[in-house]
Amino acid sequence: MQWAWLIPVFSFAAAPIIVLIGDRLPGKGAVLSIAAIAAGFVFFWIALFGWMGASDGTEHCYIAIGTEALTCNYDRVWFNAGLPGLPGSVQLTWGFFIDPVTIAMLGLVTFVALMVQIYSLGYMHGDPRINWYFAVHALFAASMLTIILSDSFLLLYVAWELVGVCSYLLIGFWHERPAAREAAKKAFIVTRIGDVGLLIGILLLWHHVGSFGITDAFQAVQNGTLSEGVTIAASLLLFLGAMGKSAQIPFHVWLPDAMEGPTPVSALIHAATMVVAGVFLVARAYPLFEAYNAVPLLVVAIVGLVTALVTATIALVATDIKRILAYSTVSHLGLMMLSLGAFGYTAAIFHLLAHGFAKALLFLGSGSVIHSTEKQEISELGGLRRVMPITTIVFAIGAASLGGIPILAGFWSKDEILQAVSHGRNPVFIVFALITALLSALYMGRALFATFFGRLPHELEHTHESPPVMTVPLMLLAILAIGFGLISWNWPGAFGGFGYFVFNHKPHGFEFTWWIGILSAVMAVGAFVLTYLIYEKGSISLESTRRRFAAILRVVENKYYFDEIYQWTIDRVVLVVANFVGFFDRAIINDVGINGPADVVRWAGIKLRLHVTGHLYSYALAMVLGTVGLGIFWWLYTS
Amino acid sequence: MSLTSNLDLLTPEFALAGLAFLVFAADLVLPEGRKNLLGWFSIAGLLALIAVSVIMLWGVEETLYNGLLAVDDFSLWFKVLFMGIGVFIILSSMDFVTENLEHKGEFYGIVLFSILGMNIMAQSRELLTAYIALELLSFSLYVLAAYARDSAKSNEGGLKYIIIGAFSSAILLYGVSMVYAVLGVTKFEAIAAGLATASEVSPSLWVGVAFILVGLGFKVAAVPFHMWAPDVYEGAPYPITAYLSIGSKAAAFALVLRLAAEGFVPVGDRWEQWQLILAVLAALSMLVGNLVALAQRNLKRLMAYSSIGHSGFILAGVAALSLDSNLPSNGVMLYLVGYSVTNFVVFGGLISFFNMTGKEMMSDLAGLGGTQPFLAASIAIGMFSLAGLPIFAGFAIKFYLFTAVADEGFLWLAGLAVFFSLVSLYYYLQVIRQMYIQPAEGEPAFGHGYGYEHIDAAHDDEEHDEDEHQQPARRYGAAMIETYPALGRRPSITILAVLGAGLVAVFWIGIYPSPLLDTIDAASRAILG
Amino acid sequence: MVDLVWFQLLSAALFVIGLYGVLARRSAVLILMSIELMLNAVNINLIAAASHMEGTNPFANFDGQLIAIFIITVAAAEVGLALAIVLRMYRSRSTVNVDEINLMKW
Amino acid sequence: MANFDQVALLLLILVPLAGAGLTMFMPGDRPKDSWYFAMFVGAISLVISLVIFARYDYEGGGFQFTRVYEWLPGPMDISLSLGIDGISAPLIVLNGIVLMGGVMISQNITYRTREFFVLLLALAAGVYGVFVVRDLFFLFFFYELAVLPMYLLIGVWGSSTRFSDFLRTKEYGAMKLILFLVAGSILIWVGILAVYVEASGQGDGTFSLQRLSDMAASGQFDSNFQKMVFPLFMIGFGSLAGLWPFHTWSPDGHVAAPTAVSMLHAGVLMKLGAYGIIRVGIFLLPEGADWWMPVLIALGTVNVLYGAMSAMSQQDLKYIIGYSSVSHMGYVLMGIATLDRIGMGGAVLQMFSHGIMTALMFTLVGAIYDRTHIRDITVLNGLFGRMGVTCFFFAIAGLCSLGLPGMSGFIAEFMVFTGAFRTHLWAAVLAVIGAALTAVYILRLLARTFFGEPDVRWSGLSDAGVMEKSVAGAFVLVILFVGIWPEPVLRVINVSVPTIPGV
Amino acid sequence: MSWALFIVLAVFTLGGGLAVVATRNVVQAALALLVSLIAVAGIYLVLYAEFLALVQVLIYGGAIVIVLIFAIMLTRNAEYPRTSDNRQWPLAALAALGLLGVLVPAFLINAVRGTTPSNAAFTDIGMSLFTTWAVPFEVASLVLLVALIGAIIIARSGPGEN
Repeated sequence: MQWAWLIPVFSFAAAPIIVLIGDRLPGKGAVLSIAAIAAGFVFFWIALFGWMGASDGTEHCYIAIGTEALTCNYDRVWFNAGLPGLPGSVQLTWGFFIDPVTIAMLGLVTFVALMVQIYSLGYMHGDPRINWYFAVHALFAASMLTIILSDSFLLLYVAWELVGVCSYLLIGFWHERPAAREAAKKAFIVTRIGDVGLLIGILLLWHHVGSFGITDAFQAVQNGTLSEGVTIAASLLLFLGAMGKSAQIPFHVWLPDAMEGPTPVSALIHAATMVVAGVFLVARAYPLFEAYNAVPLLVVAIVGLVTALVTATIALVATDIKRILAYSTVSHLGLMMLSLGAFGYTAAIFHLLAHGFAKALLFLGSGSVIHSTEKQEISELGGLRRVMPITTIVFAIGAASLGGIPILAGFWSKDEILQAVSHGRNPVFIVFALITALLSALYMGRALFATFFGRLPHELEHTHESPPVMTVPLMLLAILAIGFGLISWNWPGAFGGFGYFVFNHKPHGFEFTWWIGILSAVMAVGAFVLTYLIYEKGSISLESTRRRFAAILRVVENKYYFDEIYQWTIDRVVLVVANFVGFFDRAIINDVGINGPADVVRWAGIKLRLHVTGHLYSYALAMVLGTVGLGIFWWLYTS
Repeated sequence: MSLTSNLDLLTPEFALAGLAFLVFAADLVLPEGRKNLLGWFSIAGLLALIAVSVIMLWGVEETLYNGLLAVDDFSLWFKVLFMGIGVFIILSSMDFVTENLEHKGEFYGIVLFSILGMNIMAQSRELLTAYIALELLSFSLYVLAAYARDSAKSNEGGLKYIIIGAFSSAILLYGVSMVYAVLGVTKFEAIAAGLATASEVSPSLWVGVAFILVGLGFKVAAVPFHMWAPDVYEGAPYPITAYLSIGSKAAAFALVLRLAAEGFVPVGDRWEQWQLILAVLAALSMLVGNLVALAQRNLKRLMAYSSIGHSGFILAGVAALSLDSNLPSNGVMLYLVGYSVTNFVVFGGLISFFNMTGKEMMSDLAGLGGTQPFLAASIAIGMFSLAGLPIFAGFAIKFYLFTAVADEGFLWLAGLAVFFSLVSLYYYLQVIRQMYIQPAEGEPAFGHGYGYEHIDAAHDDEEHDEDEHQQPARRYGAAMIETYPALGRRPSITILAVLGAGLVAVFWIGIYPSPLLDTIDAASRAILG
Repeated sequence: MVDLVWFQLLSAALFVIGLYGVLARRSAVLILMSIELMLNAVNINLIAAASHMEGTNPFANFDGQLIAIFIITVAAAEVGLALAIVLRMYRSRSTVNVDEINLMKW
Repeated sequence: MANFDQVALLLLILVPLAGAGLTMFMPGDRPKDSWYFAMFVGAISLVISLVIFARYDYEGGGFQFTRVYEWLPGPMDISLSLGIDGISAPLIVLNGIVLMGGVMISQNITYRTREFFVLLLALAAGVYGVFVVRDLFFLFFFYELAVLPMYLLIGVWGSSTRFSDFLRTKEYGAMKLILFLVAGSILIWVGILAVYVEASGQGDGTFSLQRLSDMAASGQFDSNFQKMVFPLFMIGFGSLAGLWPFHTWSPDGHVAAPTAVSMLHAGVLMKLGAYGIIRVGIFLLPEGADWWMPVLIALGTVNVLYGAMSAMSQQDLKYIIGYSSVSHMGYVLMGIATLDRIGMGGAVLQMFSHGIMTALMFTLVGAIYDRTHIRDITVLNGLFGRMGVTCFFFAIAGLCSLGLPGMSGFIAEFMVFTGAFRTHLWAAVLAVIGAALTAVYILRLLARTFFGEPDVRWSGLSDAGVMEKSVAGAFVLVILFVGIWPEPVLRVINVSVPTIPGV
Repeated sequence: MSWALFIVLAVFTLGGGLAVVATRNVVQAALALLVSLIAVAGIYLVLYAEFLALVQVLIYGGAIVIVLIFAIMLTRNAEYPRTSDNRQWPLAALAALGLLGVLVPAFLINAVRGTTPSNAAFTDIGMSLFTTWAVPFEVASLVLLVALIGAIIIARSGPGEN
């Protein structure tokens, strides 16, 4: 288990090698990247079994304060800030720890990354910069794994930023397209705003804790070193970072645009892994959030709920298949946040995983569609089930899973969340959460049926199924999307269910509240039937509904004008201020403040030179005046 | 002891006078066109005299003629300096004299007389002796300033110089008469004793001292007695401009130093009161000299104002003189040497340029960096040095002097001096800019034209690049050579000698002035004890 | 007896008159004359001081007289040289008026 | 090696100085020879600086390689006293690296090549001098020596640019730069004089930094005196460090300067200012420093934000980088102003890091400008297709600039933030926000210049040359090395930071 | 007696001086100068400085004024013999009065108390001139020499002049 640090290191090592000599490697470096992540996947199992075999007494392992989970911690010195031994100096470490959340996330990331990279072999085939693509992928995987493993906020931040950059580079992978270029920039800057909060929060914790260690912070909360104000402020600041990364309102605007990147990238980074880093962060820092009456968690819950609801409505009207999925991602991230905010720790992690597999599947499925048809507007698609059966099936599985069709993974995880919300928060929350769940099923159904059912457009008749290198990962993911939910059950034997693995404070078994389960199942099935009728049968027309809600529809179709507000802020506030500063610098500071005195001196010189008139007598006069003056002063100054 | 028992100590002076007479005499027999020999002869004589003086007078400390003259390290030091200046001046004027002046022979003789005057100024310890020596120098300079008889500017400069000079002598003498009337003495030491003990004394004594300072202030071109300087500098033949700004100033400061150190500084409290007045004069000189220089376009005039500014700096050192410390007087002397050698470098270059083109405006220098790299580099180094930038003499001397000034409690004055050094940098840089950056007549500037207006031309960059990289650009300032063929030739050997020696000195003083300072310290001890 | 101070006042008056002449007159020749007046004022001052000088024996300190002799000598030389320049000036510019001699200024 | 230690620092100054002198005698008609020779000199000085750095005993700390050469004994007490501590050691390496890089990429200087390298080497000698001397006089001497060649370097080899509504000639840039820096140095000069006078008033007039700082440490300097004099050093050195509002020379100078000069200028010269504040200001006037630090940190914060905002509004590549330098030097100033062990270490590391990073940026901008003759980011577009390597390196520089972990910039800025967090919370918060603003303009620059549709105008463009690539590559390696494993540099810095009074 | 003589001489001295600076006729000015200088010689006599009086008459009266008159003749031009003051004469008057305002109180306050004037022997003066004052004496001769050579060089007609 002490070798778990190798999980990211494989990929870290692969990245520069691919950049430097990728051209000469097999598959232009793709093979190396896949091998690295595959090795990571293997080591994930080693770590898993290592952890399972460890106990409180094992070296480096202990029951962590705050999470009450068995945690194994390893670290090495990175660098010293300040002279070691002197007060006020800080020793920074490379360190990782392994606890249940880490292991769960490791599994998700290594597996999905592996799938996506294999899939990319097919999807990106023939791209001239494929080595670059895989290098960044490797770097991303490595950084993401580092976030998960990190035992200190600092290292977490380091990796956090690195995944941001990888996201930037991959969104802008086709940088010749202005849209991609702008989307990449937007993604980076918007998340960066959140990162300001994150960094300040980390520094704030450090300032009061004296260390960047995550468990150290928990300990400080436990023993009261961290005051209530600091804890709440730090939690909220950390949550700010999480909001940026996990695209919570109002920072959600970058994620739909990020779909300009290659679809596998969307699947990996913008659906399954990176965007859940925010959720992960909140989960990781949960002891901070729930300390002192859990005030920050209420904020988390509200933000999560609002995000989930708002973006679900947008997803319902979006027309681009990837954007539907993107908004759905945001919505589900919101649900996870809501769950965390409602003390549904386990549920959130569970949904994170289930959603990760399902959403990766959906994206890769849509990628398969896009790869084959080179279209992504659902209005231009339809009836693809006839030409792309495998894709249709796996996409349907993913959609059904995410839509909450019973026994699929999504059903269980969503149910867990709803249950947590109904327990943990005010009834208002559960009402809106249920609405979100309904909407979720609706847009999933819409995406599924509008794309794969209905009439096959003429020009798509010659479309072919994607190659196996793409469909095999799809199928593997589909298996998880179907069956993953079962791990939440209370199985007999050693594994008592997910609630005994990932938990907050104390393990708990599988719970099922019948009314919620039945209600959500009915809603999900109903939604799918409804969309089936609309898009496959065409027996229900939406035209009258559209007309009736035209005004609301316009607002929703314009994504609640978030982009416009941002644009306005940038154009009218940021750029104006920047231009003003630029102008101020040139006109006031430079031309007035700097050139001004210089000009005054020169002007003084030009004027002053007139005193040398060229007339002898004025020279003599000056001398006389000088003489008189000197005589008087000499006299006066002599006592 | 007879008054003249140690008359041999004046051998250098007698020999110098003899040398001058020899030059005058030889002038009569030498044919026109060989007059340069007189210059070489004078140089040889001066060099020999430097050697003789150093060998004979090193460490000697005696007075002659009842204390009218002093033969000490101070006077020796200045003598060597003055004769060195003489060597340089003659070297840098030989071409000029040959080409531009009549009466070539007498020129050197008069220069030698002026050096004699300076030497005696440095030695004199009595007002009248100092005055007469000063007049010997002044008369020589009047003549030399008006030497270019056919030049209206030279005439005008000479006339202004002699009239204002005579006027200032009258004021100075009136001061002498007042001091004499009150104290009954004219020797510096006796004046000091008189001033120190005077109480309930006629204030005409103080006014008299002020009048004496007016006369000396005129000589060093301190504001407000400076206005003659630009005109005379501009009118005078080029080497004489150099001589005025170097020799005349150094001699005047030698006298001021000795007068102040022996006559005023020992007075104690009163000197401390007077220091402030001198400091104000110094500040005024820096201000006016450096500000007005900003607006100058004529190189000689520029150098005139610059020399006024430098007078201010040196005067600051004089104002800081004190019995406690040799630093201010060391600083003044070091500054004088550094300033002299630097100015020789600058003027050597400018004179050579004038010999080649007959131009003396700043704008005429455009392209010199390309046509005459060595001249341009010398002028540039000189300018940087004058501005007080390091590696060159200017930095070390300014640093030393200003430190001394600050150390004596005139931090504000030192700060002002430092500030005006900055102002001066601007106009010195203007000259450098003309030589290196400004396009010469009829050619585009290097580096222009890659601006935004050339965006459309970006597609033919390749050709551009070809042009630039393959064919070496036409030599900078090449058009100037066509106008002035002399610019294409090497500067003459005399100028090269001046520049070479000057540059060595500039770097030496700038990097390691310590040995020089040892001699200066000895000189300071001679006057300050 | 006439006190020393009267001679000094006389010399001051003469000095100031000469000084005014230098400042106010146009002709270079007249300016030179004014300078002569100033030098004479100096001499009056010197000689008066010398002859009134305190001392053990009368006129012990006649340095003033000697200084005056030198001043007279130098004054003569000065006038000679100055007039030479004035003549040269006159030849080239046909004027000796100082307010017309301002080729160089600023 | 013991013998080497004796003369190492002297060599460090003399090698480039002698190189400058000898270059003067290179044949004027064979510019390549001068270039080769300058590279040779640069390489030697780089090697010497690296050896010195490697041989610096980071456990012993303090001043090492010390040597004193009498210069002017007596009341002035000036001596060429050499020695480096952990603060100057990384900076001499920085200078060595940047100088070498600057010389290497100057192969395209075909106009008066010889003179160019003479001045460049003289500048480098001045910079080395400042970092290794321990005497106020010589510090100032070398400080001015480093400033002096800038005028000609920019004036002769620079370029003028016409912007839409104003014109920036190289003469203007050069003149402003030198007047500004000398204006700063007059404040320093006055400050130095004041310190000397104060010491002399204690009966111990000296320019020796060692003795002066000993006096300061033993509290011999009056506290009011310190408060009065410190701003002279702060503003004087600060203007070279780009302290707001004395920064405007910097962007204008960069715009006008040729590539190598911009590199040295932003890379090393600006660090002289910050170094001076530490070495002279804080060491000699600890109480004054303490008293003025709130002001300095406020100005440093303004630097960070203002520089970033200004950079956002610029269209010229060099202006953007110039203002980014202003912004980044703000972190250095903030770090110094924290007087905190970590913050100060961060400031020193930021000097090093920013030096490399900005030199890298200018190298690449130079490469772009040489090929396109355009620096306007609204006109440049989609260069990636043609200049992939340049773009890649530029992206790394940009990411370093915006504080991406794994790059040297992050470590340094992070340390500054930590330091500031402990002492001036508000400043730390603003600084972090400034780092986010950096992202805005850097990404804007990258997006505009390199990404986007490839333009037909660039069809004939070649990528950066071998020299440029290798220089940039080396810089990138340094950035990454320090970013990933800063300990070798930091342990040297760490050992000396606590010796700074007040830390 | 000496008072009367002093007053008369002073009147002539100052009157001559005023005439020099006030008259509009150059020749008259020269003559007025002569008057003034002779009167100064008289003052010297009052002060028992006979030698100086002699020198004054010889050099000033006999040499300088003559030279000046020569110069006046040589430089006659259209406005001769009339000349006037330049434009700044009011300022000049103010400045001159100002100086007088400094000098007069300077002399009057704590005025120097002199002994009775007495005679100095010619021989003493001569002795002193050639012993103590030998150097200034020599230098003065060189000054004269330089002035002489200079005057010749400057004033002598060049090849192209008549």
